Amino acid sequence: MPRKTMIEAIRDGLDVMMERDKRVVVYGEDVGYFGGVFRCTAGLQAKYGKERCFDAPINESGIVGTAIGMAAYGLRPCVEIQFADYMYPAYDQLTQEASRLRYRSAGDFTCPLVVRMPTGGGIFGGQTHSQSPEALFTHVAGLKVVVPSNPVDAKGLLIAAIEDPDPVIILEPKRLYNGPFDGHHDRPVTSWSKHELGEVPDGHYVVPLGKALIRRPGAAVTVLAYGTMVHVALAAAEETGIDAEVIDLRTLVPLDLDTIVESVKKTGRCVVIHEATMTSGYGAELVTLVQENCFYHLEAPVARVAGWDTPYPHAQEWDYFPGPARVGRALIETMEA
Amino acid sequence: MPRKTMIEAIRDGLDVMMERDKRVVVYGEDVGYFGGVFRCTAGLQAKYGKERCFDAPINESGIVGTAIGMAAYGLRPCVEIQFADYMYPAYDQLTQEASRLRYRSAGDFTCPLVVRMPTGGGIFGGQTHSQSPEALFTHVAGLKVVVPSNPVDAKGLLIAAIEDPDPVIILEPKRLYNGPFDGHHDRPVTSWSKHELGEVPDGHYVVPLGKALIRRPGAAVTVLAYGTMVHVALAAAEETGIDAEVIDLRTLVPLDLDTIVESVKKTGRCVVIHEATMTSGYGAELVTLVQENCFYHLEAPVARVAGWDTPYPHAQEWDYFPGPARVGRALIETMEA
Amino acid sequence: MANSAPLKFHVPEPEVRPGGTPDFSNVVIPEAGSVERPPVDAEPESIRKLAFSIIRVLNRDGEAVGPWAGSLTDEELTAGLRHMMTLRAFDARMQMAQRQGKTSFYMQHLGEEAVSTAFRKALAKGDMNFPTYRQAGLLIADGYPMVDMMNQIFSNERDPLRGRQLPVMYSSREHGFFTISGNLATQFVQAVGWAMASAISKDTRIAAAWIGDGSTAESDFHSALVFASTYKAPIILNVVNNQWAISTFQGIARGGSGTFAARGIGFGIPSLRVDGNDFLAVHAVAKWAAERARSNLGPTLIEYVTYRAGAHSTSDDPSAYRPKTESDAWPLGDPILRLKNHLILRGIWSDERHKQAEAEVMDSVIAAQKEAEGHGTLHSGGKPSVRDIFEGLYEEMPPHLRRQRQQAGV
Amino acid sequence: MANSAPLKFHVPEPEVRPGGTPDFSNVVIPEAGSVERPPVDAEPESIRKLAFSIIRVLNRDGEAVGPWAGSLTDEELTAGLRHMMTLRAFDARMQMAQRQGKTSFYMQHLGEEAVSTAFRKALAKGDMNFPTYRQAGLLIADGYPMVDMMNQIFSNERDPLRGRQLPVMYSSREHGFFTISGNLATQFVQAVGWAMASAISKDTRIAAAWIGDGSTAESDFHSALVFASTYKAPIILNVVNNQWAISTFQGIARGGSGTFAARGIGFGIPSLRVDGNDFLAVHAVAKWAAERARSNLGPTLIEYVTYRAGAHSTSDDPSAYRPKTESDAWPLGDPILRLKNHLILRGIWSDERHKQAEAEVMDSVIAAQKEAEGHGTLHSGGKPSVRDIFEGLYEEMPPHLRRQRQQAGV
Ligand SMILES: Cc1ncc(C[n+]2csc(CCOP(=O)(O)OP(=O)(O)O)c2C)c(N)n1
Ligand SMILES: Cc1ncc(C[n+]2csc(CCOP(=O)(O)OP(=O)(O)O)c2C)c(N)n1
Ligand SMILES: [Mg+2]
Ligand SMILES: [Mg+2]
Repeated sequence: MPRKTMIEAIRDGLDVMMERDKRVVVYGEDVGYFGGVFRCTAGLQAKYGKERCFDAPINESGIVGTAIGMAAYGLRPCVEIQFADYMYPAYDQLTQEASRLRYRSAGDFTCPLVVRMPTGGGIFGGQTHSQSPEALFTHVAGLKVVVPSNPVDAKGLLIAAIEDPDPVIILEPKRLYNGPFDGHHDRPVTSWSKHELGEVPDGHYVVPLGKALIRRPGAAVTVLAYGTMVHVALAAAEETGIDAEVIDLRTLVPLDLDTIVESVKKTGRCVVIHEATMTSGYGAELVTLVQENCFYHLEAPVARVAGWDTPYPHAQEWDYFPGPARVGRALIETMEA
Repeated sequence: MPRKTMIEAIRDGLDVMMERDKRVVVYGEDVGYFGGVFRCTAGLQAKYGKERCFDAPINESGIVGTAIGMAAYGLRPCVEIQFADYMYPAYDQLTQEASRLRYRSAGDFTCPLVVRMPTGGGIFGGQTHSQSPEALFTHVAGLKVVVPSNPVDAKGLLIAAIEDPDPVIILEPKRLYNGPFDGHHDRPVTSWSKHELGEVPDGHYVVPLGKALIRRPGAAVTVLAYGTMVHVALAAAEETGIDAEVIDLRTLVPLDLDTIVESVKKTGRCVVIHEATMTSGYGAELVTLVQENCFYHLEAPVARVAGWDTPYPHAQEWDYFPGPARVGRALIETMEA
Repeated sequence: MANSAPLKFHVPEPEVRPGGTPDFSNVVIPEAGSVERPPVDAEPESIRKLAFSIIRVLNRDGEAVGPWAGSLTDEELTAGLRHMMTLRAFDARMQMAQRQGKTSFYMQHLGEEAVSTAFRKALAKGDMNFPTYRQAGLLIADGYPMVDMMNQIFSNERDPLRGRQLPVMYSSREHGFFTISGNLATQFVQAVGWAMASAISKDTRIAAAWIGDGSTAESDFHSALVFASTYKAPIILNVVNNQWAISTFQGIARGGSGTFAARGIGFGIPSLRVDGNDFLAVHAVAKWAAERARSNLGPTLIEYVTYRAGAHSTSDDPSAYRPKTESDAWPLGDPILRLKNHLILRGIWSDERHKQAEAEVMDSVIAAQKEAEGHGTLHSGGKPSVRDIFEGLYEEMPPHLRRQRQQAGV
Repeated sequence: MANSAPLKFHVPEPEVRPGGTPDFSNVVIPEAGSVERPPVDAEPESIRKLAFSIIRVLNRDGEAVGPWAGSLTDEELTAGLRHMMTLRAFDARMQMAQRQGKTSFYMQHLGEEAVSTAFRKALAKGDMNFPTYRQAGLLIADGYPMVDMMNQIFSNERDPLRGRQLPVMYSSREHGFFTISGNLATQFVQAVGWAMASAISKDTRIAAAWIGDGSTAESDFHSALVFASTYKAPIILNVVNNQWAISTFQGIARGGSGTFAARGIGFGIPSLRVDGNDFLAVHAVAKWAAERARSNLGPTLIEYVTYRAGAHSTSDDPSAYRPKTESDAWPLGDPILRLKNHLILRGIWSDERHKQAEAEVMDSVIAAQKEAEGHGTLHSGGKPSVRDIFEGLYEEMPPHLRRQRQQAGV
């Protein structure tokens, strides 16, 4: 099977869907002729024409707003926000419009829309190229929220999202675009071509929304993670020698609660990690659900490891990023608690 | 002492501060000549002139964006967003700009800005006049978030917010504007003139940010609430006969964690309630903090009562609102768990 | 610079406030028939002055004059009159129903009836409007059942929107009426997206976006103009300038530009102002714009100059911010009266027929109301179900909503 | 309507793409000196054509001609030349430093040096700029120490912003330079608020807002125009049209309007276009606008017509989307060369002095760099502290941040 980077896998997913379904249109800032600042749409305009893949003005509200109109018309727009940090001008359209179109019109109009946005830090992008705003979407009724952690999932989840009849936000961890990243920024860069999850099947396949995957079975403690943090969690398990069960959530809404509960009931301990700021992050929801559903099985408080409650600093990036050392410490503390 | 509605108390707070501090300016949609759709700024333009209190175009991003510029200049803008449901166009300015001005400029520029917005349901306002978006602010580093539950706090917190050197969001539960509301929508309306918390001192006083208040001491279970839900919690305690300790958080960020932890360590049980949608609501953060800090004192899972994970429906308002029956059920379940 | 004079802060003010005498002498109103009708493919630069004038067809005597006259037949005109009368009667009854507690909220069209009813007739079946809350005339002129509108207003068991939406926030794909949002201006740019989609699909259907004068200040108004201009979207961008937002007059949104149509000029979009109380002028200009859109000539911006004679909504009392009699002083008159007079002059209408039509219209509104009330009103009778809170948010209900529905006991 | 022709979707395209021959024949360039200079209190309506022309002072022979000439003394002009040369040398060194890994990122000004350096000289002490990332000339022309700029770029122990900000996102209240945001356009409306505050305070200081051609598409551009127009804010609204956003040419943002200055017309804001590569023209127009602002005449919009000769940033490679030689074909020439030739013609400069100045400038940049590198670069030497992550977010550190700082072990 061919090995692909996450960028290539996403491009392939778009290609497959544009080929199969004339209603799929792709646009965003620098997305058309140039193929996107991360190259996720390279070649699509040449292949499908300017009507199916084109450049948009720098106006995120306009990009999402027009996409909502297109979705209501009957197309299947899949738009790109250049960085998740720039989705805020579109936040009104995403959370107040896309999310409620079906509901408020009682199904008279629907909004099969996909919004992709590179997310997370680790590239010295500073305060405005590093954010992880997933919790700002998970709180909003009517949206689905997806965070892939590898090429094969990225393609399969993207296809599932495009085929989904409702609006889906895909947060793509940009630090994973070219290779798995476990937080060891001072070690040589690894690439997806050396990783089994870089094996991306050709053609159409789906990774269903709402299904988590156990990346590493274990008996001692459950780790809930998504995106880049899945790789950090695996590294921390390895390095601490703790037999952690690492669950890659893949979809945050709808959440695969069954897989989580089953695991925590088994291990009796749980650590939740994400890169976003701690307070009111999605981790709080996960901790809450775990303690609601597994209270009598818990042998230690559910621990959280997350970004500090500050903006993402430029120079102190690696002191901000919740890397394997911080996660490892939480694992040890949770085991010792 | 004079009794005031919450509207009168807020107006009084603005008046006191405009009188004391020339830098305080007040504006927003319909805020100037007319005095605000909820009348919170009535009379201020006549008293202080159009330069200190004026009408703004219908552009929330512009209102907050210009206010940031004014704050950076050295004024103390206190702006109104007509309904919290309409803050989304300003979300970028609030969360990406106001919140980070001091930090990113290392104190070269600061943003002493107050944004007031009526929040919550209970007035048959439907999806777009009922929202409680506090969790969308608590997740953002650099903001402070305040939710008053009565006139005396509303004035004192407002004055504290205006005097604060950093940006503060005040979510004013509109259902409390004219009287305490315990969720019994089918009973006669009560007014602040019959309530001791309607006793609002004249002149300048401060209710400090970051300090919770125990509204009802109790030994059986701790209830964490804010805004309208404080009154609902008190009613539920009364009606179930459960000796609940009801804590009015007043400020969500910074949070008075000490008061919470002390109470839960005493009661061993905790119920968290809010009107906002459940998933990723601020309740999740509260539950998480309680289980992090009081794990070994907990005798039952921390329960959450919240709005359903749907838009706020118009006709089914009272089936959506987490009223005393639902809160009471959670209290009983938590006691029996 | 230390010696320069101090700066001054400027806040625009309306000519008069409560207590003053209404004064519209600043509103320059060109003679009916005096404004040119350029070809639909005229260069935008060559017709900039249309953004600063007012296209009018009906003159003071009730005659239809000038190059914009003649777009409607006798039958269409009498139908148009009836639609306006229906809308006014509908408003009156619903306004009263709100006061009686049968619904929580209502918004009327008093004085603005011509805009949406005449506009609808310039569109074709399949075209899509993205309305605000003040274009119910689009539905009435397209034959959408009044009883369904009322069912929505009463949030009753037959409410097509199942109680979820604020009253008057209708939706009807079939009648080319996009689901109304409570958030101002958001739909204006969505309309452009719909139009882009139609062009991408090599369809022939066009879109129409709607916004109020006050709401043009919102950012999405700009987004719409940017996207419409760049992609030459087949769309009509409608600004209904009824002089007031809620308590703020149009000067707060408009600033120094003179008109709202002027906003389009900066985008190279042909921009016209029209007498919004002149049924014939509204229709003629809308038709011109629709032809442009359908001929791949791109967007047109139209400012309808009209006056909100009633309160902003049932939550509003305009006497607090404008003279009570300002509406009577409005120089463009009443749209129903003006069309009625024209039809009489044309010899196809009379005072008697008008009275009779008024009675018929009121009867049909009352009959519809009776039927709707049979299905319930907000606080009594048939209701949408509690299940409707949880259903229809997603096509398929996710597990967490199923759990919550269960908790709610339904 | 079923018989109407299918709609077509239009996407604007630049004249040429990589592989093609650069072509600017569509750029209409008026003769230097040919555009009128209206009085500062001219009615906006009377000067609309200034939004569609280009004000120029330096002609092909290097002479300063026409009504906009003469706003600068000999000393100011030679100082201006030196500022532009400094900015170019600074850019060259920092660009190289980035390639050497001493910083993560850099953005240069190549070809646009005149805009910010000339503009700064039209303002007074105390006025406030709200710049984007491409106006470092404001700092250089105001004498902000280069070494502090470099300390910021290197995120070293002397970084005035303590490592928190992306390189080039300077801040200096003292030098009238507002903290730069990574989010486009947000600062444009903040600038209007600052100007409103100055007017409210009866101050004499004015504000200047900055935005790129691509970013005018953002909503906050509109918000700024609305508020500036309504409150007649004392502000200069600057649009730097350097022909490109990242890979998208200005036609994607501009649509059918012809120019970006045209956007101001719809708001009744006097709007001018100026040759952005003409130091004298930039200064003269900026001075005109500053006088308007300071005299309570309200906002002015200025479009600077220039060309981004370099890459968008160090993360960008323009050869992927435009011909490599396009920059050479740019008809408005190089701003440094043009001012140099004018000064020579004026008899106050020579090729020798220029060479010497080049050497001096480069020396001073290198000296500054040496000093800055002594305080560290991104990955080596002195660094801001980890405590700086937690400090300075709020004036007083709240308990949860104190706990986190403790967890971080600092
Ligand atoms: C984003 C947003 N901000 C504020 C409001 C509150 N609001 C509702 S209607 C209205 C006035 C709108 O005026 P205009 O656009 O002139 O429309 P009109 O009511 O006159 O038809 C306001 C401020 C809202 N619904 N949405
Ligand atoms: C809100 C937002 N959207 C997108 C970006 C990414 N971005 C950074 S610069 C840029 C292009 C800006 O072009 P222009 O305004 O013409 O300025 P120039 O770089 O040419 O000076 C883009 C799209 C951003 N920083 N912020
Ligand atoms: Mg209006
Ligand atoms: Mg540019």
